[in-house]
Parts: sequence; structure tokens; C-alpha cells
Amino acid sequence: MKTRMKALILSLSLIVVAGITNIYAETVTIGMRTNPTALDPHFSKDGGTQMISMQFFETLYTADDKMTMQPMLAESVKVIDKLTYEFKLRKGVKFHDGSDFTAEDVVFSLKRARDIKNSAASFASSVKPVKEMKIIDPYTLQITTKKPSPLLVKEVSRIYIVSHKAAANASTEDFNSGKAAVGTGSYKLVKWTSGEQIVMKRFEDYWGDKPHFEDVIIKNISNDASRVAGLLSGSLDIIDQVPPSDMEMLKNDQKITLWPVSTARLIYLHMDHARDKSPFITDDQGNQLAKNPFKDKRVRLALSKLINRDALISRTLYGLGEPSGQMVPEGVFGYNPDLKPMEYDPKGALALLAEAGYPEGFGVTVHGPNNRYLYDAQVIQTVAQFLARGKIKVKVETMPKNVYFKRATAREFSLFLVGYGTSSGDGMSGLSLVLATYNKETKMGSNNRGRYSNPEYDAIINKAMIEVNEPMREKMLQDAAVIAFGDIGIIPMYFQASAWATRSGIQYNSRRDERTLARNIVPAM
Amino acid sequence: MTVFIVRRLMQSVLVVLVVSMILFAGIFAIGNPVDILLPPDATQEDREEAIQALGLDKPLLIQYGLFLANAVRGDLGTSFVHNVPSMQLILHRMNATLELALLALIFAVFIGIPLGMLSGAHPNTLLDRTLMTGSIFGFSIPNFWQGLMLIMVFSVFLRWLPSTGRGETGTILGIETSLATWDGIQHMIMPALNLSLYKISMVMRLTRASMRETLPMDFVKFARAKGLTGRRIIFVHVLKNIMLPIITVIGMELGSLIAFGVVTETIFAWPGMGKLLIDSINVLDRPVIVAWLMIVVLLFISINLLVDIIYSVLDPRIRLSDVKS
Amino acid sequence: MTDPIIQLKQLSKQFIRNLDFAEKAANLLGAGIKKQVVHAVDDVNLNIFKGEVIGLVGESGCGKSTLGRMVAGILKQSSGSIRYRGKDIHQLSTEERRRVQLNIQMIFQDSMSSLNPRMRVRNIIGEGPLVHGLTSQSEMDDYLDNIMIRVGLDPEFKRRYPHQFSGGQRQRIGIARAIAVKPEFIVCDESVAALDVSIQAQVLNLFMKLREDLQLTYLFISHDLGVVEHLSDRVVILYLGRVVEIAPTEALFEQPNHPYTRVLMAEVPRINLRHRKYSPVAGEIPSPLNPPSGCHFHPRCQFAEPRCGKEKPLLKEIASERFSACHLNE
Amino acid sequence: MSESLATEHTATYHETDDTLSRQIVRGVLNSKEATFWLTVGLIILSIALLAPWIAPQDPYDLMVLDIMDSRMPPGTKNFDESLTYWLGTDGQGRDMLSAIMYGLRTSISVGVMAGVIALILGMILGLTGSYFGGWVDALIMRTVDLMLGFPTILVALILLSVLGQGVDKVIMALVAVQWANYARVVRSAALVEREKEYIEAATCLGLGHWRILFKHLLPNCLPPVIVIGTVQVAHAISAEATLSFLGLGVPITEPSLGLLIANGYQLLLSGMYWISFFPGVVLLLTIFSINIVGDRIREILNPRLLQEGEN
Amino acid sequence: MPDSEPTLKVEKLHTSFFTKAGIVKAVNDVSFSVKRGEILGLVGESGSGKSITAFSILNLIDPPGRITSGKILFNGRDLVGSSEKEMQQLRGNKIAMIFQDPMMTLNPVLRIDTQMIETIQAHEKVSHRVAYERARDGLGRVGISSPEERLKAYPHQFSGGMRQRVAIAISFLLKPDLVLADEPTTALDVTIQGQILYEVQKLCRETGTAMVWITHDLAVVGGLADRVCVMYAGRIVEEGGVDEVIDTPMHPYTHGLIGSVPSQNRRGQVLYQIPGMTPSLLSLPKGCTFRPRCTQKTEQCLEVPQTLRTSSGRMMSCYNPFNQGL
Repeated sequence: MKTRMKALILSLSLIVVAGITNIYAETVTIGMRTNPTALDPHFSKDGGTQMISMQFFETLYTADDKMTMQPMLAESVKVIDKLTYEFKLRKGVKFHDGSDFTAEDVVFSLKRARDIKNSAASFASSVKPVKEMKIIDPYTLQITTKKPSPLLVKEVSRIYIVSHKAAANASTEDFNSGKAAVGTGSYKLVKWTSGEQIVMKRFEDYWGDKPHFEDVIIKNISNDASRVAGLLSGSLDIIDQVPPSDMEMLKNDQKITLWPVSTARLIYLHMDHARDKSPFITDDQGNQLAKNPFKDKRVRLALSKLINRDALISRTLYGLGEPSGQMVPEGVFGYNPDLKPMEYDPKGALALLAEAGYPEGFGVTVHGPNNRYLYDAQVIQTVAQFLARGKIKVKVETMPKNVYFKRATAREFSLFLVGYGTSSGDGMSGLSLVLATYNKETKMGSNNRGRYSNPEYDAIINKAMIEVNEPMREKMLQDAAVIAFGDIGIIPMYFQASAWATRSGIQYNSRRDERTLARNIVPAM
Repeated sequence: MTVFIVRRLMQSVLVVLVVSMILFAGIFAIGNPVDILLPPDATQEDREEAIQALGLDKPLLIQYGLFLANAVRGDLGTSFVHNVPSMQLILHRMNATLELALLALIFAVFIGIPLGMLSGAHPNTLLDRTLMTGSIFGFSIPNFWQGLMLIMVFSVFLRWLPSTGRGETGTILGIETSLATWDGIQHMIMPALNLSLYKISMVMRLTRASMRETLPMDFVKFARAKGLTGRRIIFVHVLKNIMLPIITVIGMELGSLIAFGVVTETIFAWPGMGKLLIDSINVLDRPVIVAWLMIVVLLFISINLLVDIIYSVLDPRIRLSDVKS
Repeated sequence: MTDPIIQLKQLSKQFIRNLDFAEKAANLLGAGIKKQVVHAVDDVNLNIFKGEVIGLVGESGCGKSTLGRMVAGILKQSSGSIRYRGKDIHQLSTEERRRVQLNIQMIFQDSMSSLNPRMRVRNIIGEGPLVHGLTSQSEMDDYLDNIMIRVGLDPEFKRRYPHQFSGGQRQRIGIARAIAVKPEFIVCDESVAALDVSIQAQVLNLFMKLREDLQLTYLFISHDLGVVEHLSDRVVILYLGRVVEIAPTEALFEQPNHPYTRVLMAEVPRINLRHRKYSPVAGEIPSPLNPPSGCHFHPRCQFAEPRCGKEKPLLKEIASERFSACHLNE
Repeated sequence: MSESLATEHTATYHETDDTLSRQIVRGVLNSKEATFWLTVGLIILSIALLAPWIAPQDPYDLMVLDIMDSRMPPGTKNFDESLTYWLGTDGQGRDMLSAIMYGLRTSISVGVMAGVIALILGMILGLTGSYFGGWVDALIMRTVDLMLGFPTILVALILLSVLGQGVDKVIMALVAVQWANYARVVRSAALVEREKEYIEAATCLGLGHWRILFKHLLPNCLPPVIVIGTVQVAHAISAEATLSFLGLGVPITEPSLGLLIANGYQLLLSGMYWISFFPGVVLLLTIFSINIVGDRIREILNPRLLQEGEN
Repeated sequence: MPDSEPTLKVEKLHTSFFTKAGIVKAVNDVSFSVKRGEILGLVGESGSGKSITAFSILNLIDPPGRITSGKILFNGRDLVGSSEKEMQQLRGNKIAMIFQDPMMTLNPVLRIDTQMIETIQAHEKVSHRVAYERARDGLGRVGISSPEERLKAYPHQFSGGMRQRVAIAISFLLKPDLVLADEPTTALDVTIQGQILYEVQKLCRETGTAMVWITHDLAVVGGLADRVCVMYAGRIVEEGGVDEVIDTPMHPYTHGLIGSVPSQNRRGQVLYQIPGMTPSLLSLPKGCTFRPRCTQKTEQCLEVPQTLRTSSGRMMSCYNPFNQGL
């Protein structure tokens, strides 16, 4: 009797405890820094929007956590000729409304992305190379391009596939309300309250591995401190973009686990390569210098050697960074394992400067944004400190990004800090946009605000642009990187890092693209 | 009264026009929003397309004309960033801001006026001097730093109050408000206090000054000579007179409370209009900036009109002079 | 008598507040708002002769200060003319006008507000003569001493500021400022009204002394019949901007003609009238914004006839040197 | 007459021979509290003026900064123990004490310069408007109304987002929002003064327009201008700090107090209070001392209150 | 109460203001009395302490001023040292006051009826209706036509003269035993002054109220008052029947004052002028305060002169008076 009673009580309480933990385990609340502008996945390339789109919608191919491309709604792609690709689509995929996914949805989505109205950042350019789409059968699609486009698969894979039935003639409003927000993703939308939260539910008919948590609430909390406070108080289970200044504190907290990852966003210094007289380069007295020292490779090399990447990352960025010697991190297509970050070598730098004819340095103003990258203004100041060690008289000027980028594009600066994030999982775009010779017609080097120009490099890149053989293309990109970085076309400093923090008991499989995906949240092992 | 309203309305239209014109031109000068909206790896082609898509390629005057034409129909443009009507975006956030501003105003009135009256009734006493020095302190302390210190003391060291966000909201009388939940109230205390300290000081000084001005007036002495009690003299004769300037100032201050929300909302991460403005400035979301300011201008104008009407109800002299004119 | 030193011809002053745009708009909506016109001074004719003292009497709002300010050149008339020694002041050349302007000075009522509080007495009195070259920096001190002694001020005090003086002394400073530019004609606007009786007597005596010493002509504006009676040769009675009666002082006080003058005479408190039984005058002083029609005084007049409400009575000579504007005289 | 001369000697109401400045100085020194805060204010001012000579470090000299010394708590010594960071260091390894001294320099000069320029501009416009009236006045005053209708910080914010960053831009923005205050005060003072009889007397004396405007009207409009001048300078300092805090003010390399506070804002929650706390205290002391002295000046220049104060 | 007992008897009243600059002896050893139905003129120039005397009687002196000594006997009861509550019951009820500036005495934001009714209800427990009717009747008594309508008006809708009538109506509402009138006609025009004097005279006669009429204008006092007190620098220098004081002034100040008034008899002549000016109350001359301005002064005047009373009810304090024979 007594033992039975005990057993009963024990089992009851176990049930209760289990019940509680079970309920607890089923729902997860995310504190997300960014905010979707709309739930229409084609409306904006903006990161906050894409991050949310990715919860509900899927693409033909996708970059995995390491930014390596993996098939998703497409099972495979075949290159028929230089201009034609044939996609084999995944069968048995269902939309949230229960309808089947077919080639028709792909065609509809690609067209919709091209024709979207009123958007500042549409995907139109991704679909631009597409000349024709031909549905061979419901699961086979042929895409013909206007000219050879090696990046076609990656480009069309940026476009989320929406249901052609649900989204026909749908406006942004219809997506926001959930009416048209019908995808094939592992979660489906329950309710969105703009600027506040998104409620989602696991899609039980999902074609692939089902995510662990049934109910997910994403709270949009842009304030860093609030996210941290929410996590500490237990109202949030996981937060993204942990503020660097709180890393130390969270690391010491037993109940919190950090999940850092370095991203594919390279923070680098651009130098004015093109002009003989650069606007912000002066002598000791502040008069403009007749000669542009950045045209001398020794000077560029010296500058790179002056930067103490480790100190910068540990002190200014609280550890949230990874020193870099090239455009992309490991795992991204085109990464060259031989290119190491430049060593900190102030003595060597001074020697190089003296050799180049600047034993007493020169004057330069470093420009940078103050609200674009992680601690950008602080980083610039620290960089200035480093450069000062090379007897360079540095001034620092930072400004809001809206002013900064306009001026940077107009080439008003001599030495300036910029970031480039490779979002496609392919090193091609960075190399061609940032380092290739600027050409208004071909759009090459459109981010090359320093106007670095190296014909040898351009030749390889141009070849790679039309090379559809992937291993060959990878080799080309790696070779190109050796040329440009050996020449110090830009000074790569570090890959910005990012961290998630979870309460103990769950873990986050961090993603290099900084995206917070609900399906990546799993119970801790 | 008709003249009064007609005059005010005409002035208002003029103000709105002028402000919108200045704003439009000014924000046009800041820069091209496309640079911000596009991802950093966007191509020149993307840029040009975006510019066209947003209608930014048209001359400024035409853009302004289009804006005006739409504004008259109640459409203040669609956010570049959010692709929803700016108006909707702002109104959605307005609730939180107004709630905060009103609570701050209530603090200012119910703390400021009694203290000011106390001070004014006992001039040059220790109490008066302490209160007055306190009030100078109150409007000397920079608003944002005061917010930080509140957070430092009450959130970081004492851990009594949450430092950021709006907390849980509930619904009272169909209005979503933080005051409906305990959590919401906790979240609101510090921001409201932060917003109101300056106003408390101001109202206090104003009340005191009005008291000092009113108390020596003949009609107060006459009221005493009539044998009225001190209470009636203070709470009827004096209070009704000093309410006039106070109401004007409070009306004007409500406007500035909304504006100062920009700072407070930034510090306490209060999801109100102020933060929206700062965010929109940062991304140059022109339709939202312009709409924001238009709405605030309209808000100011209506508050002023309201204050003037209340004023004329309270002050019989105003009412009559208007009828006469 | 010789030619008048000052001649006022049909002098009028209206203060008009025009409708603003909003009011006009409101009128379109049927608000019925009219523009406001105050006839502060209405068709005044007056000759003032060298050496005489004219007393200008009236109750508040009757336009006596406005009239005084027009004569002193501070306000410009709306219509009519002011002639100085036969010449219309507003048709003179700038240089001549400046000279005429100096010849006509004014002494104000409020001794505090009429002296610049941030200037020393020395500058208050000396600025005019210096600017107009009546004296030079080097001779200034003697010039000032002379004037200050003349008005009964200790020259020692010339470095002081106005607030360091008593009301009576300040009024003397005002007088000194006026006579420092050697005027012929002085407008005194209620210049003794704010002073205590004992001080008032001092200032009145000073006025009389200066008149003799400097051969001054005064336009003496006052509401106080006693003071006017004491000082003036002739008296002008104003009622709501219009002259109702002009007469030599003694004649006026002995036998007032106009009903308003009579009421005024009856009500004026006199030290030698004791234990009076007061009898109330009917009515209030009407607002100058909408004065009664016809004779302005008719609603309060016990002799009023129907005609008085319709027709404006003209100022007519009723006896030698006596003028009155009343229908009853016909 | 000689009789009255003799006796009037004995009774003068105020024996003192006051000029405006003497009146103010004497009045301030009469109050212990005001004197104390005036002293504090003067000390702060001298620190700001002497910063380059008394600061332990030149916080603008990148050579002496060491990122490895960043975020040190108060009292820490640098690596070779040559320098003690009495108030700690900021995120760049700047000595906070030095940074505050230099920041004070920026804050005060911005506030004072903005105040002075706004005062001159506002005074000229206000005086012109009131004296000439008509459409000139209407235009000026409608602009003033428009400016004052909006809260300072909002207008400055929008202006700065157009103008961009920089000390000169901040000053421009502050002048733009403050001149209207001066113009309004000067105008209303001038309107009151203009009605006074001493102006009529001056007209009567045939003095020229400009002479009346500048020698008679202007000096009498000064007291309220002085009063709001102090308030406005304090306000300008505060506004500059706010704008810098919001990231729209002075450039990051020459931080004013507001920017120093902003730099420490994120760290405050992690317990690194010193970066935001100390500059804030100095900022508060600066503004508070100006306001206290300003308040006293207001009392001195308000005759009604003065009598009260003397009782 | 026997008729001979004065309604108000002020004895050796001293009221001083204790300021930073020194002690201002605003009322200095003042004694006088008023009988039922009598109008006493209290005459003096500005700063002579006449208004402070009135406020002292009502105990409405604000700090830093206070009554330092003396007695104020109202119907035989000493008001000095009475509690604020007792005074409140007297004010407006038994002792009323009329102020100088009619534009300032009424509260601008309260309607006339409110201001009248509150006075009644402050002292008598009557219904609003009754109070209202009494207020209406009160207005009628001071010659305001259609009082019913006027009660609903605000003060600014009235002219100065009308406002003064309202103030007078309020003062007489509760049929006080004593009314203190502080220059109630100074700010008014001559014709309006006449109207007010008429109303006041009528009301006093009807109700038998004793009145202290404070003024600087000897001529008004001459027409209205029964007796007159002349104040100079905080002291009463002469007291007596109106005719006696004006016709045969004894104190040199009174003498000079009357001589200073311009009048018909001396048209165009040099006025008599009292030399000098009123002394500052902060630093009064030693002895007789009038001494520095006095033409009759002797060595003796360095001591404060005794108050002399004659059999005819006159009083003055001077060592060398005029018209001594009388």
C-alpha cells in the first residue's frame, strides 16, 4: 500500500514534470535583432526580410551552414549547353496549403521576382540572365540564358519559391497577413505583428527532416540590451547577434551557452589606387601630397603589416572576428587555404615605408561608417592607432552609413573601411565586384571604390565568369585571389563574427550567413 | 471663435506646406536611399533599377507634386523599406509613444503643480529654496544621461526594473497599453520618469512663478478681505488664474514630450515613433521621415488648437475678445 | 494777439485695425466682422499763441494724449494739418522739420518710463543738444550745469541713473531734457498727475517760472481741473475726440456753456466745498470704438433733444473768444 | 528753489551707481549658493581652457593610445606604470580624465559659440522686426513661430541628418534652432520698451532711427537677453551632448562629453560604468552651474523679484 | 452697545516691516477712532502709512511686516492677537474693505455672482438661492441696472466705474459695521468719481456703517468726510473736524499741504510748496519727522512732539503749531 502510494505519487509527479518540460520543450522563443520589412519573400533582398522568408520558403539550391551549396527543391541540375540548364525538381514536396510543388511554381516565382513593383532591392537582377523557361514535365525545368552565366544556379537559388496558386496577384499586404505566405518550408506562418513578433508552427507535411520544436515565436528586438535581458530573464530561449560588450558576461554565466561563428563578411580597407593625387593624403603640414603613396605596393604592404589583427579582434571586437587574408572564409567556394592573414610586423612596416620614401610617414584620413558594421567606428579608431605606429599621421572621420556610402561611391576618400559579405556562397561575386577593374559597361568592379586594377587578375576573372566547370572555376578563383591579395589590392582585416546565445538545454547550429533559422535550434546533446 | 478657428486652420495649412517643402528638399539633399537599401554587393544595374522603381529619377518638384497630390488624399507615401503605407507604420507605433508621453505629462502635472504651489506659497523658505534648486537640477541633467543613470541604478545595480522594451501589453477599453499589465507598468516607470523629470521641473517653476505673480494681486487681497478661507483662495481664486499659463505650457510640452521621446525611446528601446524616426533617418526612408514629421506637425497643431480652446474656456477675457473681433 | 505759433486745422487721428485675411475669410462664412476704427481725435481746430498756456481737459479715452503727441510730432495725423508759425510741418524740408521738431518738446506723465533707465542723467539731458550741435563735448558740462540748476537739480548728480532719484526729481530731469534743446513750445502730458500734492506744487511752480524765464508756450494736458485752472490762460474741453468747448479760463469756470463742461465743473472736488450731497451724472463714458451718434454727449445730457442724437454739433463762437459745440446754443 | 536743492540731497533712493554688469556681479556675489556654483563653473571653464596643459594625456594623439589598455577600471596603471588612469579608460584605451578635460573643451566651445552666434543673429532680427514692423516683422515672427513650434532636438536632429557631422555643423544646427528664442525675447522686450515714453522723448528730440534703435532701445532689451542667454548656452551644451549621443554630433575622434557618454553606453550594462558616468557628472555640473548662476541673474534683473529678494 | 462707544478705536498702533535694508516703521504710534455712521478721512501722501493702517486693522499685513504693538478695538474687542480664524469671520462680514484699483480687485476668471455669493456663504449658512438673491439685490443697491443679467458677467465686461460699484456692493453685502475704503476713486474719472461718492454716501447713510476713507485728495475728503486725520511718515500729525482742519490747519504739514492745492482763489499765483520730499521710512529724521521740511522748526523739534488734544476734539502733535489761538 505504502509503496504503491509512493510509486503513484512518484509516477504522477514524473508525469507532471515531464509534462511541464515537454510543453517547455515544444515552444521556443527567439530574440531576433532584425525585423522583416515584409513577409513577401520577393520584396526585398534586405537581410531581415530574407531571414524570415527562409523560415517559410525554400529555394532550388541553398547554402548550408558552412555556405556550401546544397540541393533543396531541385534535386540536381544538368548543364545541357553553355546557355541551357535543366533542373530536376524534388518530388513529393507539399506547400503549406497541401498543394503539390511543381515546375509551374518555380516559373511563377522567378517571374514574380522579376516583376515586383516598388522595391528598392528586388531580385530582378538575379533573374536577368534568364531568357526562357521551359517546363518539360512537372518536375523538369529547362532554363535558357542570354549569355553564359556560370552563377545562374546560385542566382536563381536566391529566389524563394512561392505557391503559384496562393500568390497569384497577391500584394505585399496579402503576404503580410499570411494569406499568400504559402511556402514549402519546415515552418508555416501563424501570425505576424509587424515590428513585434512572428508566430510559427511546424509544418507536419514537410518533405525533409522535421525540425525539433513545434511552436516557434520570433520576437523582433532590435535593442541589444533588451535581447540580452530577455535571455537572462528567461523570456527568450535564444538570441542572435549577441552584443560584443556582453560576450564576457554571458561567457561567465553558467545558464547560458554561446554559439559563435565567423561570417563571410570581410571587413577590409580600401585604398585609392587610381589617382596620382588623392584627396586625403597630405604631408606633415596637412598640404596635399603630390604623390599617392598607395600606388606603391610597399606602402600597401606596410599598412597591412601595421594592423594587429589579433589585438583588434580581442580588444575592440571582444573576440568577435576572425583574422583574414582573403575575400572568403573557409567553406565558401573559391577559398584559398594558402592565403594566410598578414602577420603583425611594425618593424617590417617601418622598414618598408622608409624604403618607399616615407621614413617619417605621411598624413592620411581614414574614413568609415559609424552604423554599418559591428563596432565600425571603434574599429576605425583602433586601425588609426595601428597606423600611427608606422609614423603615419592619421585622422579619423566616421559618418552615418547613408552619407558614407554615397561619398565612398563617389570616390571622395583615400583610405576607407568597407565590408563585403559574400551571401551566395560563391567567392566569385566578391572577387569580381571588389577587385576587378571598374567597368561601367560590364558592371565589373562596381564595388571597387579604390579602383584597384590589375590586367593579369582581370583576365583570370573574366575567364572564370564564363567557366561553367566548377572545379576549374574554383582553381581560377583561387589563383585570382593570390594575385590580388599578393598585390594588396585591398587590406583584408577580419571576418566579422557573430554569436548566438541560448539558455542551457538547447543548442544552435550556427550558420556562417548569420541567419537565425528556427530549424537549426535543437536540444543540446 | 469662427475667426479664431479659420485663422488657425489657415496658419496650419501654411505651416504644413512650408514644413513639407523644407523637409522634402532637405531630405532629398541628404542622399540617395538606394545606397542604403541595396545590399553592399549590389551592382550598378541594381541601383538604377531601384532608383526607377522608387520614382527617384523624376525631378524633385515632380516628386513633391506627386507627394502633395497623394497627401491630400490621405496617402503619405509608402515606405521604401517596409513597403507599407508610412501612415500605417507610424500610427502603429504612435500608441506606445502617446502612452509614454501622456504618463510623463501626468507625472509632470501631478508632481509639478503641487510642488510649485507649495514653493510659491512659502517663498524664500528652506523648502522653497530646496525645491527650486532641485528643479534647476531637474532641467540641467541631460535627458539621455539621466536615462542611463536610471538604468544603471535600477536595472544594473538594484535589478528592480527592466531596462528596455515595452513589456507585456494588455487592452483597456480597446486600447492596447502597457498600463494593463504589471510587467508593462514596470517597463514604463523608468522611461516615463526619464521623460518627465525635465517637465516636472518646468511645471514646478512655472507654477511657482505664477503663484508669486498672482498672490500679491489685489484680487487675492480682496478675497482675503472678504473673509474667505485660505483654502478657497488658493484652490479657487489663485489656482484658476495660474492654470492659464500652465495649460498653455503643458500643451506645448506635450508636443515636445513626443519629440523628446526620440531620445528616451532610443535609450529604453521603447518601440515608439521616436525610434522609428531615428531608424528611418539612418536608412533614409524618405516617405516615412516626411510622413512622420507631417503627422507630428498635425499633432502639434491640433494640440495647440485644443489648448487654445481650453484656454478660452478657462479665461473669459479671451472668449469675449474673440466674439468682439 | 499776433499770429498763432501753432495752428491745428481739422486735425484728426484714427486708429484703424484692418481685417486680416482670416477675418475676411470668416466674413465670407457670414461672421460679420467689421474693421475697428477709433476716432481718437476728430476734427480739431485750435490756435495757440506765443506765450499762452492752453489747458487741455478731458476724461480718459477722450484723445487728449493723442492730440498732444501729434502736436509734439510723435504721432502723425490721419488728416488735417499742424502749422508751426504758419507753415505746415509735414510739408517742410527735412532740415527745417528737424528744427521745428526741436522747438516743440514734450514732458511726459510717467517720470520713470519717460527716462531711459540705462542712461545717465548727463546723457539723458545732454544727448539732444549734443546731437543737434547746441553744445559741444567740451562745453557740455557747463551747459548741463546751467540747465540742471535752472530746473532745481544738483549738477553733482549728473552721473547718476534715473532710478536713483525721487519722482519729483525725475520729473525735473524730464523738464531739463525738454528745455535743453531750447524749445519755444512745450506739450505737458499729465506731467504732474503722478506726483504727490506737495511735490506737484513744486513742479507747477517750476513750470510757471520757466514760462517766464524762457518765454515758453504750453499745451498743458490734464484731467485735473484744479491744476488746469491754476495754470492756464485758456482751456479746451475734449469729449471723445472732439472739442466741446474752448474758453478763457476764468470765463469757463465762472460760466461753463456746454452741458458736459457743466457736469465736469459740478463734479470736480474742491477743497472749499464741504459736506457735499453728491448727485450722480447719468451713464458711463462711452467706448471710443463706437461713440454715440450726433453729439457724443447726448446719452448722458440732461438737456438732450432729439436733434442731438442725429446731428453733430459744430464748434461755434458763442461770445468773444468763447466757443462751444452744442445745439442748445442756437 | 535753492531750498529744494538743499533738501533733496538727503534723499536718494539708491546710493549705488549701477551699470548692468556691476549690478549682475554684485547680485550674484550676494548669494552664497550662486557664488559657490559660479566658482564651480569657473573651475570647469578653466579646466576646459587649460586642458592641453593639465591633462595627463593627449587623448587625440593616436601615438599615445594603446588598444591593449582599453576599458581599464579607474585607478589602473598603464603597462609601464608611468600613468595612472584615475577615471579608467575607454574602449580605445584613452585616459578618461584627459578625455573628459578635452571633451569639456569641445562641449563648452560648441555651446558658447552657438549661443553667441544665435544671440547676435536673433537680436538683430528681433530688433529689426519690432522696430520696423509690417511685413518684415511678420516674416521674421512667422519663421520664429515655426521654429519654436518644434522642439529643439527634433529640428536639430533633422538638420544634422542633412548637414552631416562635425563641430561646425553642430554649431550651425544649434544656431538654427536657438536664434528664434533670442529673436522672440528681444522682440517682445523691444515692443514693450518701444511703447515707453523715453522712446517718444527721443523721437521728440529729433534723434535718428539708428541712434534710437541702438542707443536707446537695444540696451534696455538686454536684461531678458542676458537671462535667456545663460539658459540657452546651458541648453546648447546639453543639446550638443544629446546629438552626439545619438551619433549625429561631433566626430568620434574628438569626443565631446556627449560622445564619451555614448561610447560607454553599451558597456554600462556590463558594469563598466566609468565610461559613461564620469563625463556625465562633469556635463551635469557644467550645465547645473550655468543654470544656477543664470537663475540668480534672472532674479537680479527682474525688479519685482529683486525687491522680494531684499526683504 | 451704547452709541458713544466708537465702532473702531485704534490705540498707539505700530506696524513695521522688517526688511534686509532695515526696519520700516510704516505705522508709527497711530491712534484714532470712528463712530457708527461716521466717515473719517485719512489723508496723507504716498508712503505715509495710510493703507498699511487699514490693512493692519484687518490683520492683512504680510511678512516681513507685522503689528508690533498697540490696540485695535473693534466694538470693544481687541483685534490685535486675534486668531486668523476669528479674523476671517470678521473680514467681509463686520469689517469690509474697498480697494483702490477697480480693475484689479475682482478676480478676472470668476463670474460676478460667484464672487458675491462666496462672500455671503463664507459667513452665513444660507442656500445658494438665497445668497444669489441677496447678491442681486446688492448689485441693485449700488445703482447697477438689470443686476440679474450683470451677475452672470465676468469683471472684464465691466468698465472701471462699474467694477468699483461691484466691489462696493460686495463690501456692503453683509451690512458691515465698518468699511475701510482705500482710495476707491483715485483711479476713476471725475464724472465717475462723482457717481461712486454718491453711492457710498448713500449706503453709509442708509446702513449707519462707520467708514474710514483713505485718500491723498484733500478735496474729496472735504466733500465727504465728517472728520479727518492727516498722516505724515507713519504718524497722525493732526486730527479734527473737516472744516476746522481745512480752514484752520494747525500742524505745519497740514498747513503746507492745503497751501499746495491749486484752487480758484490763487489762480496763477505761485503755490505754497513744502520744501524737500517725504523722507524714507527706513531712515526717519530724529524727533519730529517733519522737521527737515518744516518752516517752524526749533531746537525742541529734535524730540518727538507730544500729542495735544483740544477740548473741541482736535488733536495734533507739534511744538509750534499754526492757528494756536483757536
